[in-house]
Amino acid sequence: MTIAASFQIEYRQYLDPDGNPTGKTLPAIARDLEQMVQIYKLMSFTRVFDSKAIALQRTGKLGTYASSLGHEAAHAAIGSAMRPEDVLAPAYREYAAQFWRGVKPREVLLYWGGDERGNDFSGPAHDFAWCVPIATQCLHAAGSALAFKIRGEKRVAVAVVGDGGSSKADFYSALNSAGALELPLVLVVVNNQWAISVPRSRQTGAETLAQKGIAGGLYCLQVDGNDAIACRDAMDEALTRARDGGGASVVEMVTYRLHDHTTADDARRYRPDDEVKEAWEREPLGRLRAYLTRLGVWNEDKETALQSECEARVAEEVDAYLATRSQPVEAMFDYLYADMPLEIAQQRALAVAREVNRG
Amino acid sequence: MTIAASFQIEYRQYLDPDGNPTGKTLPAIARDLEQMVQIYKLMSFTRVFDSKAIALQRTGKLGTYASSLGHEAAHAAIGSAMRPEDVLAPAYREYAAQFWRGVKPREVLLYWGGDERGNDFSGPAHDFAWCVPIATQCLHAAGSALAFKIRGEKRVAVAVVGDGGSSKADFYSALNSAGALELPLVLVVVNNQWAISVPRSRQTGAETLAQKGIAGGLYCLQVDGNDAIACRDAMDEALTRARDGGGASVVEMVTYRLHDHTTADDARRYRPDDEVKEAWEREPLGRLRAYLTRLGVWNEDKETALQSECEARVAEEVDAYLATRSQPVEAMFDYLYADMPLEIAQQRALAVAREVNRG
Amino acid sequence: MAEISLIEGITQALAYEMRKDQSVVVLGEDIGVNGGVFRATVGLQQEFGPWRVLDTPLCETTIAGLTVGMAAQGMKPIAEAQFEGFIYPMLEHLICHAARMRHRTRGRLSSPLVVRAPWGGGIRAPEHHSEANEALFANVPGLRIVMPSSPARAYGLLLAAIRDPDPVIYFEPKRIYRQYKEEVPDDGEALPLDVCFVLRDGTDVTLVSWGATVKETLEAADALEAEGISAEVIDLATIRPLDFDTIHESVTRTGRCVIVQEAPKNVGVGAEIAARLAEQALYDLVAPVERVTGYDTHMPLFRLEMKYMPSVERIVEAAKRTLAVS
Amino acid sequence: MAEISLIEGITQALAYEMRKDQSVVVLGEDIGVNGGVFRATVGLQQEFGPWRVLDTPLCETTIAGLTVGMAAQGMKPIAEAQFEGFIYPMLEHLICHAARMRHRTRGRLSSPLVVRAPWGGGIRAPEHHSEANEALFANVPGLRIVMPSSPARAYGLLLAAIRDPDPVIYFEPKRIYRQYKEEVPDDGEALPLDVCFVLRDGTDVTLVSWGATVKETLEAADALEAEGISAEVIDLATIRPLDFDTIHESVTRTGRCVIVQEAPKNVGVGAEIAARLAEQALYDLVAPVERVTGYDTHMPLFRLEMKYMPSVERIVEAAKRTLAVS
Ligand SMILES: Cc1ncc(C[n+]2csc(CCOP(=O)(O)OP(=O)(O)O)c2C)c(N)n1
Ligand SMILES: Cc1ncc(C[n+]2csc(CCOP(=O)(O)OP(=O)(O)O)c2C)c(N)n1
Ligand SMILES: [Mg+2]
Ligand SMILES: [Mg+2]
Repeated sequence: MTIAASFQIEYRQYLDPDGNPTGKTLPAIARDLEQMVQIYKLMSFTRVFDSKAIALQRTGKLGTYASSLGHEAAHAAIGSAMRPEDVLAPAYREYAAQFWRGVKPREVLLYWGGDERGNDFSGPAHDFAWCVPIATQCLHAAGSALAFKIRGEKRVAVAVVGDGGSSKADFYSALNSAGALELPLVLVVVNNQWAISVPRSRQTGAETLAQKGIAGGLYCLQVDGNDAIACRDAMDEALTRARDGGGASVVEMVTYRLHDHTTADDARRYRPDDEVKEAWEREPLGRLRAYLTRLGVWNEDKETALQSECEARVAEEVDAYLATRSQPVEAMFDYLYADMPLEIAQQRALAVAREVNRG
Repeated sequence: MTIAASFQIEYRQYLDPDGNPTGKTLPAIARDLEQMVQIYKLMSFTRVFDSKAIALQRTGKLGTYASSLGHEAAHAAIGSAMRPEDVLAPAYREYAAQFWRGVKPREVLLYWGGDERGNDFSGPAHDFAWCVPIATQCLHAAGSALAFKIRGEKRVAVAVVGDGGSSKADFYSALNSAGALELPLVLVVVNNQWAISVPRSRQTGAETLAQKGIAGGLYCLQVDGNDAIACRDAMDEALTRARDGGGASVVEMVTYRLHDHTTADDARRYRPDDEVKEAWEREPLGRLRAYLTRLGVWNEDKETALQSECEARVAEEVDAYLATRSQPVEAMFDYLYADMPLEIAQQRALAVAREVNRG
Repeated sequence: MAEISLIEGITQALAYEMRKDQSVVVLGEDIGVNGGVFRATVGLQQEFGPWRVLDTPLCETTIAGLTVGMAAQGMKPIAEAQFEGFIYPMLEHLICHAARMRHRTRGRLSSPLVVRAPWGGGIRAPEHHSEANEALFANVPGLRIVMPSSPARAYGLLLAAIRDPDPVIYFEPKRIYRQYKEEVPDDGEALPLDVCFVLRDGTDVTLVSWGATVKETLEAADALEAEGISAEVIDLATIRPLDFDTIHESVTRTGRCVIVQEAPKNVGVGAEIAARLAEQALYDLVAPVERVTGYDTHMPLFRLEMKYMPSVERIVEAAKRTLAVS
Repeated sequence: MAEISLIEGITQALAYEMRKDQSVVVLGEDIGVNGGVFRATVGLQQEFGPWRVLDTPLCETTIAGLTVGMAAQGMKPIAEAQFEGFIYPMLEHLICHAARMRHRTRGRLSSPLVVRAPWGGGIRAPEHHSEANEALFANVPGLRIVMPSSPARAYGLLLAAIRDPDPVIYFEPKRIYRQYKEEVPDDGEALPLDVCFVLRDGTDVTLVSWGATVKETLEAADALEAEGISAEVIDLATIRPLDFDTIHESVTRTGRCVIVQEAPKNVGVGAEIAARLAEQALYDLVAPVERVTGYDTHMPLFRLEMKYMPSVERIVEAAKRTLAVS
């Protein structure tokens, strides 16, 4: 039998669910304890923010909200590994990655609170907005990577997509073009096992989502998405590879969506409680905390202090959000075109007049 | 290093360019000499038809035409391996496959001659029409396979797509869903190295096109697309697998487009003559003829007889085509809906009246 | 007989036809165990099993392509686009194939399929969940486009859509999914796909709408009546083919027409109605035609969405403008 | 100065702007070494290299998505859809992203891109190579839609489209790519994207068209003149935003309007023009508005295609019908 090509997909994990190293060697980043503590703090903050956002929605103060519960390691790794000049093309729940890059929690709330200004956020001005049409962000990242390549910039574009999103044509289109054009791109598949009510097993017959990259000749890697060290290590590797002209990667981070899909969803309809309970045993925060505690850089006092600090900062952000007045009616028109066409100006005037009349 | 998954892509070839077996064993089909002669005759007929169609276009008697020169082994293998009840979803140049299934050459001419009736062809009534929007036929085949699965029918759907087409979202969507739903589907990628002017190397970073199937957990196989035996053997395997509930396959047939993309194209603009000359040395007809001659079932007399028979049959088909009168103007309207809406009936009446007035 | 809402009318029609016709299958995202994000397919998978109520991978191109393929092989697939804002990847298959299959093959193959899509704004949903994009399909030959505005019409028009041998895009005005309930006998009676419904007779002005704004249009008619103005209200219901005769006949009597459309104005469906009036009813028109529509900008995120849409007030004003002319 | 054809006007504009502005890149299928299947990009790859004139993998979703991504990062990409019939997989990116990027981010990001697409029938091409589908985009806020009908307008409007900071869909009437040549100075002068062009003054009837049928419309005006009828001819040129004022002003004088459109009639761009006349010019209209359009069926394969399209004869008849009324 003649073999035309062969492939292997590596699975990477450094910490077991109890925070113990699974092997003898750890990557350098695991020993950068300052950085790891930063990552842990970000993860903790995000979780506090998340539960507050859900509470706001439940009390009618926020629209539909997509929780990031359980994804904190994956998202923090993505954010912390990237450089400011890199471009992030998020889906809609990668808050930890965005917070690291400078997006304010109040901006996240503003967006889910029904106000476009949430997308005019304080993160890098070149980062993409939240992207609701599933997986389309993958091609925007690829296009950004193409721009970097044409201009000779040493920047990398990163797109984050879900297990469900990895079925969508755009994901495949992105990996196909990234391979063909050798783009500085990282496609991160955050596989949280569910796409609303559809389980991972229903999305594809492939054993791993990482192997989809083989279709485009990309570098492929699967990691434990609840292991912040493995996630970060994979990101470091994929980013360096891309930055140094080594091409694009698909990194699959295997984690679990611990909350409903969004606040508009009720996951009890379609998934067993047992599965969720079991998944809680692999969740990322406790694992990293155990690791840091064992190394002596974390303890209960620090934890208590961190929790109150997070609560306070979240409260401040929520206040700022709640204090933000809605945009006036003309905001519908003002950013439609750089140069407003006459007929839009006329409709704008009418809409404004209607508001005035209404008093 | 933990390995999550590993894969190999087999390359299959039985005959070398001179028609000599490349290994010790040949598949059973290679010994079914009656069948192999049939296949050879079909390939020869198709080549005669092809050059006549090009001539018709050059003399203004046909519209743009897509030649199948060089693809005969691949196409004949596809057609001869399928059962009548299977469904073929072709692209636009798989004439040999269609001829085997009953489509008449005059119908091919009618289609490229600008008449819809070409698609109401004599092949199996369930076969799909020629498909111009690249790769969309892959999903129609997948949908057919899904229908078979739901109805519990032991039928297989086959889509044929090009190397260029294997970049299109629809190809990936088809393999993704075929894997997820375990569909009785065969996706044949006829890799003829060119998509109009864009070379295979520009379409993807993947080493083989077969490996794209890994993305969906499909069975993948690459064969010499100029070796009729390898093509047929691969089709037999993939069809049996699908029919027996073993799921979908991607079969890449590596061949070469010996003519321009279509008669509207001029390949000299973008590809070197040398490459074409070299490709002629691997072309499929001579190879199979040499094999059959060596086994004593073919000779020069038979060849001469075959050639005149093909010429005569093609001439008959061309005459029938040229004798076909155009459809009347109302043909534009008559198949738009099963139940013609009033406003369409009104426009139809107007169009007919205009013709009558014109005399 | 229990009273049901518009969305229950949809569920009832799906179940009815699936019981009657084995070839009817439903496919889409989250329509199985979950019963659809709006609960339109609730209970169907339990009754008809996972292969007739099929959760697909997350890809609208896939859903559309599979649907076309199944339909060509004799099934009657009903695909769900989870929201109208996610229908775009379906367009190549719907326009190039569904709409052309019969025409292309002179009737050898066809596309007896339905695409259902929750449609329009007003439920405080996130971005891309509130579009009114029916105009996208309206210039495409070979399609039928339908939008119900009551439980009974939801039931009867969906049955007709499923039974129709050609492709039908069936938009569901999600804002009024649960607006009110009415008795809808589950008798399998379809409604015609080529007529408008006159919801209210009137003599002074003709109001035409479709989908969710039929609600505001009827309210406007009430408000006008309170001021002594008699408005006729027509629900377009089938957008393509357009039953212009019913509208024309009404305008012959009223001499005035206000078209109410949630979608942006420019080259919307309302433009076609106004255009036909300009072509065929010029001498019947006493006053300029009025279009009350969404603005020619994007449906804003939800804080401003109600300011985007045609309001009762705007409809009443427009109607009065037509009456100020004599 | 050499005379150039419409398609050469396009090539000239591309080359001009690529020389001037490093951020302009061209991408699509077969546009590199091959210079495009219609030769619109001929010579560009030689001059600007393979990364500024980029052959993409064969996938329109990819082309559109890459284009949106590049544009957001400060490039000015010009994507080619090889034929208008292959533009559908681009729609999700164009409608959900290109058209909304600025609006969504309050101007932080934008979409200064152009999609060029050869458009329309009449060249005896295979299936899907002859569509007139401009209406598909016309209801979408945030886009500009342009269609030239002469070499000079092809050049000037394409320059404007490239320079415009927002997304522009630029349709190229392929039937008249090489209809005639004229002198077009390569001076980098753009034409405005918000006005119609009055190609011929007249007093009796206003004829409005865009794209390839501007040819038949002008011929019809000649034929009418021979019968003593003075027709004003307006080339819409920019389909969105629509310069209705120019049309309105003309109809104020002529009282009659014939709209000539290659696309199917129902909810086409012509419907919007007729609708605005019904709204804003009712009292100026002496005769019913006429639309001379493609039929509401698919462009047939080429044997019948010329019977599908608006002919000079049909335009003349329609104009005369408007004049039969007084
Ligand atoms: C094109 C498109 N189709 C459907 C939806 C509706 N939708 C929103 S999220 C979602 C599931 C996404 O699952 P996954 O990609 O796994 O990401 P996750 O939400 O689990 O992070 C769906 C179907 C959408 N937003 N866009
Ligand atoms: C969606 C779409 N985009 C573009 C085209 C124009 N086109 C026709 S054939 C072709 C190249 C196809 O190449 P490949 O898939 O390798 O098939 P081959 O013609 O080589 O058999 C292109 C770009 C098309 N028909 N459909
Ligand atoms: Mg998921
Ligand atoms: Mg090819």
